[in-house]
Amino acid sequence: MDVTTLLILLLIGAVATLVSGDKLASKVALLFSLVAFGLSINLLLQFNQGTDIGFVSNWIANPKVALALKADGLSMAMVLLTTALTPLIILSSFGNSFNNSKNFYALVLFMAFAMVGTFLAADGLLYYIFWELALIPIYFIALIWGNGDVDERKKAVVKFFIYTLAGSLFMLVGFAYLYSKAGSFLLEDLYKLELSHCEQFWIFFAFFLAYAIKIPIIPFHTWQAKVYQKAPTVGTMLLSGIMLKMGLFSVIRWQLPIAPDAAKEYMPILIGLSIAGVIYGSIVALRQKDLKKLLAYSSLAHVGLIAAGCYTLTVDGLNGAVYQMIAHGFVIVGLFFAAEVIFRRFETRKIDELGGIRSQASGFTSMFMILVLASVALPGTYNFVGEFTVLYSLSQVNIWFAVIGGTTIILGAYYMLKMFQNVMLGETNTKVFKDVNVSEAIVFVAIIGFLLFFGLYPKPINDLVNPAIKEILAVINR
Amino acid sequence: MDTNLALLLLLSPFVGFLFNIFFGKKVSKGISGAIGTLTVVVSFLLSICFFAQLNQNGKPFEISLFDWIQVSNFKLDFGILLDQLSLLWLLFVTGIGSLIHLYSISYMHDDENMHKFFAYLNLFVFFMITLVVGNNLLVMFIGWEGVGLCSYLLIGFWYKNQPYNDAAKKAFIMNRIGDLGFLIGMFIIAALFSTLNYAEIKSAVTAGDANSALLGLAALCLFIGACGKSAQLPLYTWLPDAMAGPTPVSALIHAATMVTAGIFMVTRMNFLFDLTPDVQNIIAIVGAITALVAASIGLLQNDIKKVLAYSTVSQLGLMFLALGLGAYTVAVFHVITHAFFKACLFLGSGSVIHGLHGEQDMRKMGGLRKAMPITFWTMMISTLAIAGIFPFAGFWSKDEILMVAFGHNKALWIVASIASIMTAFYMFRLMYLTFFREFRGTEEQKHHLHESPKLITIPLVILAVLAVIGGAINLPGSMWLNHFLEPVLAAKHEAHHLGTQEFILMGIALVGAIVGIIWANAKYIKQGFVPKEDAEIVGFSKTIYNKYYVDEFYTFLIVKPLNGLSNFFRTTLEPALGKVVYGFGTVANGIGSQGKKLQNGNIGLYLFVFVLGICAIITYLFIAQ
Amino acid sequence: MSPVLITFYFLAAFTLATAFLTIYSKNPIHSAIYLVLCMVSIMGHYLLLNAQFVAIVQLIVYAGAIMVLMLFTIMLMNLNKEDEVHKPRITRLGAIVVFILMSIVLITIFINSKTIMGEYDSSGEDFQSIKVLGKVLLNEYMVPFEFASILLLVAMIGTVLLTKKEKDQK
Amino acid sequence: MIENILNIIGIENYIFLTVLLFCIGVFGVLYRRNAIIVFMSIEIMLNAVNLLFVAFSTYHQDAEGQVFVFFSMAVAAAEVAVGLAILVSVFRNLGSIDIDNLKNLKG
Amino acid sequence: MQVLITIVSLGVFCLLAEIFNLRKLLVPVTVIGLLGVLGISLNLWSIDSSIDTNYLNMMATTKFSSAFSSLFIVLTIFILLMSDDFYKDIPTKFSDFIAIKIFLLAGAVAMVSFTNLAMFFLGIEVLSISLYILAASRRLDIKSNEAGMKYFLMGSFASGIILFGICLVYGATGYFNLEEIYALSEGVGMPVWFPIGVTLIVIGMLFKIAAAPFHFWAPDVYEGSPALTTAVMSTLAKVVAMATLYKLLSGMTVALGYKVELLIVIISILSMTIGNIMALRQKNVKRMLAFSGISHAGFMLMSLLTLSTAASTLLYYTAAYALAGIAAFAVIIMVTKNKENENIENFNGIGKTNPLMAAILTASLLSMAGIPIFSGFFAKFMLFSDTVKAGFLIVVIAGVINSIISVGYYFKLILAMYTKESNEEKVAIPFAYTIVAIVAIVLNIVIGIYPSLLTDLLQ
Repeated sequence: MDVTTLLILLLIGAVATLVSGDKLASKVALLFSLVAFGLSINLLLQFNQGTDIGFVSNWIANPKVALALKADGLSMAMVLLTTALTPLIILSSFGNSFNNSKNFYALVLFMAFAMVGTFLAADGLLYYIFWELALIPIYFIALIWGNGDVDERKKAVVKFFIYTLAGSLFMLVGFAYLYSKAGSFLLEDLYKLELSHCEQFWIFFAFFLAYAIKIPIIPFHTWQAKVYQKAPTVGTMLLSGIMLKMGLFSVIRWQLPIAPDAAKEYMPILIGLSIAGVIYGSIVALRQKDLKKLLAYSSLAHVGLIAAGCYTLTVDGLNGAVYQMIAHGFVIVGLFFAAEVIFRRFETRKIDELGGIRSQASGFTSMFMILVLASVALPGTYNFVGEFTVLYSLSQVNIWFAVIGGTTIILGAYYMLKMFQNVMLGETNTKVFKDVNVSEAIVFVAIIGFLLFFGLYPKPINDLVNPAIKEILAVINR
Repeated sequence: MDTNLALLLLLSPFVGFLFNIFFGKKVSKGISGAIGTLTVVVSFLLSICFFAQLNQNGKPFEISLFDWIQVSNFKLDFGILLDQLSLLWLLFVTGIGSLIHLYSISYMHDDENMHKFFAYLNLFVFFMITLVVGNNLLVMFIGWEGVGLCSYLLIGFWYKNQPYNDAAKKAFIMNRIGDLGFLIGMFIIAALFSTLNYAEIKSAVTAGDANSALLGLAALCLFIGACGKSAQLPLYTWLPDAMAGPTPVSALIHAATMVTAGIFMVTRMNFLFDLTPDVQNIIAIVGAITALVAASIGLLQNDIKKVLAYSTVSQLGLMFLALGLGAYTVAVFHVITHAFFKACLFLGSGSVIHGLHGEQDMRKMGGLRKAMPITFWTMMISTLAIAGIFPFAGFWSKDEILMVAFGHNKALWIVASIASIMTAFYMFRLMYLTFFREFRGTEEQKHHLHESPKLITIPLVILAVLAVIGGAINLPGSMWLNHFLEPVLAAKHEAHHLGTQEFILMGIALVGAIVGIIWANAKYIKQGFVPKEDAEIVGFSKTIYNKYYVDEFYTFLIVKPLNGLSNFFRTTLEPALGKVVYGFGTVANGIGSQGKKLQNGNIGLYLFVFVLGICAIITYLFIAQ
Repeated sequence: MSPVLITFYFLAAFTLATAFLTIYSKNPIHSAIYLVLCMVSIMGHYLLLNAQFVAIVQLIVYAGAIMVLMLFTIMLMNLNKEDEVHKPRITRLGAIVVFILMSIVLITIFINSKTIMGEYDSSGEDFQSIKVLGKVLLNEYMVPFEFASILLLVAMIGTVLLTKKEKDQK
Repeated sequence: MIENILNIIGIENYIFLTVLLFCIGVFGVLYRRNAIIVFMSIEIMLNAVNLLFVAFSTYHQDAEGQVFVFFSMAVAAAEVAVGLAILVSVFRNLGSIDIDNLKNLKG
Repeated sequence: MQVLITIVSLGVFCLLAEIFNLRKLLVPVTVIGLLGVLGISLNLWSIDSSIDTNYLNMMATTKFSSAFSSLFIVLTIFILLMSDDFYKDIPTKFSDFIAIKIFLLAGAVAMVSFTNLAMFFLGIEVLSISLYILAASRRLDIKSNEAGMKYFLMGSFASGIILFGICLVYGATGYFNLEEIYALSEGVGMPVWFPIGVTLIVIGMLFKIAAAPFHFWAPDVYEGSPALTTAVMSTLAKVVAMATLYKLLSGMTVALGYKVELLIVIISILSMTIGNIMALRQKNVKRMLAFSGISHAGFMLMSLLTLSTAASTLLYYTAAYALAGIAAFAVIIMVTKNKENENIENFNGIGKTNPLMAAILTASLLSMAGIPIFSGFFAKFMLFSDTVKAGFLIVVIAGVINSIISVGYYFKLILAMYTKESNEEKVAIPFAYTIVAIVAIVLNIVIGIYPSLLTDLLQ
């Protein structure tokens, strides 16, 4: 068994969901996503036993493109993140009803398929194809099932699509150039390339544009908040939980090893930009009036830190970035879900209009609280492990990076707690807030359980990721 | 076996937390409280066991539970270290913790969320134990942040009141500023020594192969962390606000235990600070100034808990003064005695507030001596202790600090002495306003005046007793504490020999305290002065009463600009950035609109361009060279 | 100046003049007539080059068929009036400029290029008699010849299609 | 045995003539707005090219050039037929054959 | 050659069928016939091209010509399938339309198989004249008239230019035969006539593929012509012209000079940019696709920069583009059948009323925009990749920027389908359109998933 089974399963899942009809769609999708999760666990076990679960086959002769899927610690970690979050995300949507839900869930599964493909692909063009494929479902999910005014949503979503596409097309040019040099798109061949200084510069920034927009790093983030706000929460979760990580993952997998000299040369600027994103995102989040927008900006701040970790080019930086990706993936999904839970009951996301929920729903409050705390990286949560490692790596580069980047723990606490206070605390709200039901609780508990468990015992993830990162670093320092 | 016991010691309060959070609502309040208390008592008893064991064999107990965080140059395990310092801390944390839990059963009995209160309290004890017993800085950091979290939860316990929530938030964020310092300090240490384990750092530091400038920076950063947690200048403003929480919380967290974490940490890392005299100086100066400033603010506060809060800040300042002067044992000594009498004072004030159904303004109290005798007497003892009256516990510990200060720097001594005099003054002011003369509250309150129930008075009595005899642990002469802590302190401190100078200093301190008391007596008993209403306070008093406007200053300097910046970013910069992106589209669309005019349907024009194109191409290819 | 050359220049001047007048005349009928003259003068060129068959075909096809068709159309539409509004001045100016430009450009190139003066091939073989042309056309150029019939067929169908009224419509 | 006539006239002269004629045709297309005259201009262009074909045919002493002229004429005839058909239907609908009036489609 | 003969005889059959009143049989028979032709064309694959010299070097069946001919045949089959319903209201002219389309195909096949410029010229004229007729074929529709008139005037002007070019090439070489010309093209002492001639032919072809600055006719003509004709023009005609241009350039010159390459770069960038930017503000879908076609012409021109190796890329690109175009037009014709115009508003809400059609149109637009897994992506990618390899990074960057712009207007249509509310009842879709749309888009996706199907053909 190799990783293709996972991809095929997800694709079959998407098709099965499509044909299952509107009533069954959500359940079928959940079933398939759970099976996919089980399968990926199984794959992980195999991988840990040392079995090669990668896959290589020729696809196109000219240009030479191979169906190459590589499973190393890094990609397995990201695949597991995807397959673990997908059932949660699907389950989280059980409280909503969608028109044409068969299309909706099929798109969700299809997106999971594309994202898993992106994480696994070891051939540049295949990777690019998956990368773009992931964009289409989210476009339709956000466009058709989104909320708010249609025209505004349209504007935001189209901007998002064009903007991210614009970035990735430059990456495509980069790949085309690399292909002309290497004669192949295979990762290993690209790693072997000896590019001149100037070439590295252009390749690096072609890739950077794609990733900076996707991640997003300021000032390329302008699409983010609006789309998060307008997309249905499932879409927001997919975007923030997994899709952003595609960009960060790609930085580690593709950008840095292919153009290491450029990465080294521009490291201070890149880290500076990323950290500026941390501060900027945090400050903008302070005064947000919309819950989802606030979370979007918090996400901007967090991924800025992750990106900074990636660009440190140290073991800790890359490791920490991966940890933080996973941690952030879970926590942001949880937070957006909390926002959705509130919306289901109060039909608003305006922070001003909320408040006084705690006295009515203590269970929800506790879970929300834990998620808030995890997002501000309280020790004991997995986010702390990630943030600690990343900040540590920054301190190795320059202690001031760590100091400035570290302000996230202050500002983050500030805006998150402020939000929590305004949303949850205060006099009992006049509207009735029912505490979470079973399916909602499962989602929260799963996320919280994950974050707390690995917060105290991060070793398994560490052992999984570390060898792969070391390999990549060896390529970077070749 | 020891491992299991140590784990039990650590996890027992956590079990209490889990029980209370999940089942607390289903069982009766009594059971909830009892379980909460018992779990802490278990920890206390285990601490005693370990303490006895340690006393017997003198060997610290250290185990590693599991691998935790691993980074490039080192690996950290989740380890427990039970040595002299941590056991000492454990003893009074769990001991006082037990008493306060006991106290809370009665105090919080009327609150609908009592089980949560106990849950949080247990969680706090758990984190405090973690903080204390960790064998490396990162485990300490878990506890460090954990107690901050519990502090947040407990300050905002009455969450329906938004100002209380503000206070909670403020406490958390202020602490986080310190935490960042702590983190950076850790990073530097980790980078320098590739470890965060105390023992390993210690051996590396003493080997002396580190860059002293970086080491100094690390120490400074750690001290910033301590400032946040222990409410030193400039990060002290959260502590008075933290009085929004229920009184047992103030007693436990904001007087006896959590706020001393900074002192614990500095003591823990004493070998590091010993190598960085510049940082030590900074610590001493910050401590002294904090002591003075906080004491001066305490002079005019009218909220009974605020007075105690500023008193706490002031006393913590004194402790840092001692730390900065390298007198770690002295600081620890004061921490312990302070824990006794300050906890007692807080619980006493809680008893008063309980008796007055929530009234905290001293202007509306008075004459409670009769109605609440036990409360009065226990508080009186503690007040005498804090004022530094012989032979109460506070006298010994504070006196040592003053002596150390005198030995190093006279200016610091003077500052500390003034702070002590002020302390004596405002504490007696508190006592006079609360317990003497006639009652100034409403008739209805007067009618209901009564002594608090047993569960409240028993802890008071125990703590009062400790406040009397607590000084015994480090009496000049025996110096038990000094000897006990010797293994964990890098440099040996010369024991004080009681000479003439020392006696004179003791005398001066005592006289100073008595002067403060007499001053208070004169003003509030003889003259019968009652503080004026808020509006009537003028002049410098007003400045002091308003805490030197430090909060306002911070708001003006940091919060406002931050919010302004946020608003600017949100309303101006974000749309502008967005427009830049849209700008490309707008430009393209604009060109498109203009282009439509060229495509005007006129076939003559089309042909014209066609021919021009031909001419251009041919010219370019065949004529232009 | 050989007589041949004089004839050529005369014919060339005549061709250009009539071509120009075709365009310049306001009355379409006059234009058509000038065009016929132009065609005829081109036929003269063909004859000068001894391309007799082409010359005949030129006369038959152009002057005979095409021009008649055009005249017929002009008459049909009753366009034999000088009622055409001139294009805007700027357009006419543009047209003139382009005309001059294009002529200059093309002629410059041809002047600049190496001219092939002197002896031309003169194999003396017969290459342009009807006999030879017929052989070439129906042997080598058989396929295009047939294909040209498709072209004409298409044109025929098209013309019918464009002008025929739909039966089913009112 | 006839001498190559181009020895007397020179192929350049034919080229210049053709270019001028062709340019006059182009000029006509641009200058006039009467569709029929535009057709005629196009015919002038084609005729110019035909002339050059024959000249080149002589130049190369090769029959193919002249054969091509036949095709070119066939094409011209077909084009004129179709063009006039279109013209007629335009005239029927629009009542004029002024090409400047064809401005429904633009933008 | 067999291909051409068969096609022509099919055309003649159409004309005869009308006489015998076999109108109903027309489409089935021609489609089956064309499928047979397709079979022949593919069968010729195995035969070595050198054998097919019977026809006096007028035409040669090479892999290139067979591949492109097959593509044209497939496109024509799609067009014919749609004709049945499209010309329902004018049955008397039905056979004429079918015949013209088949002759058009004959012209197209001649254009890619020629070895003699005479065949090329006749082929392009057959194609053009057929298109003039088709464009003007709505006799009573003033827009159709105008489109036909404009197309005719400019088209015959362009024909004149091409003819002049051919003449100069002949003058320089003395041959019409491509092989001879190719052999001579490198020779010393080639008069300047030759490059000018080639340039003029190329300019004429640039007009046919609607590359800037010779593109002005395209939007007007596309808009005014009947939708099916627009489909022919934007898919078949453009593809034919592009293939022919490629064949001409690669057949007449050994290597392009630097200046020429630079010129191609400029024209390519200009076409892409003008096409895309102008398309942004269009309301009429046909007009929008016309501009989109202009930009695609710019893309296809890139293949001329790698003249010696680009044949398979060009085949792939044209196939991808044409299949997407056919699918898109099938939907557009269906949607705007009973409407006055083809404005975007007519597409409002199809996503709900007719999800299948909306999905197909979306897919074809995404393909044109170059989103993977649709073949449009690979097409663009191969083009970019080849061009980068040849060292023309600047065109590629311009191409990328233009791809981004293009998404803007493709999405305008998609947005209209999915986010606007429809104000109409669901209409029944004729089966032919559905089948054409589905098959075209499926083919598009299939070659997107297995690009080797096409790219290996011309290796």
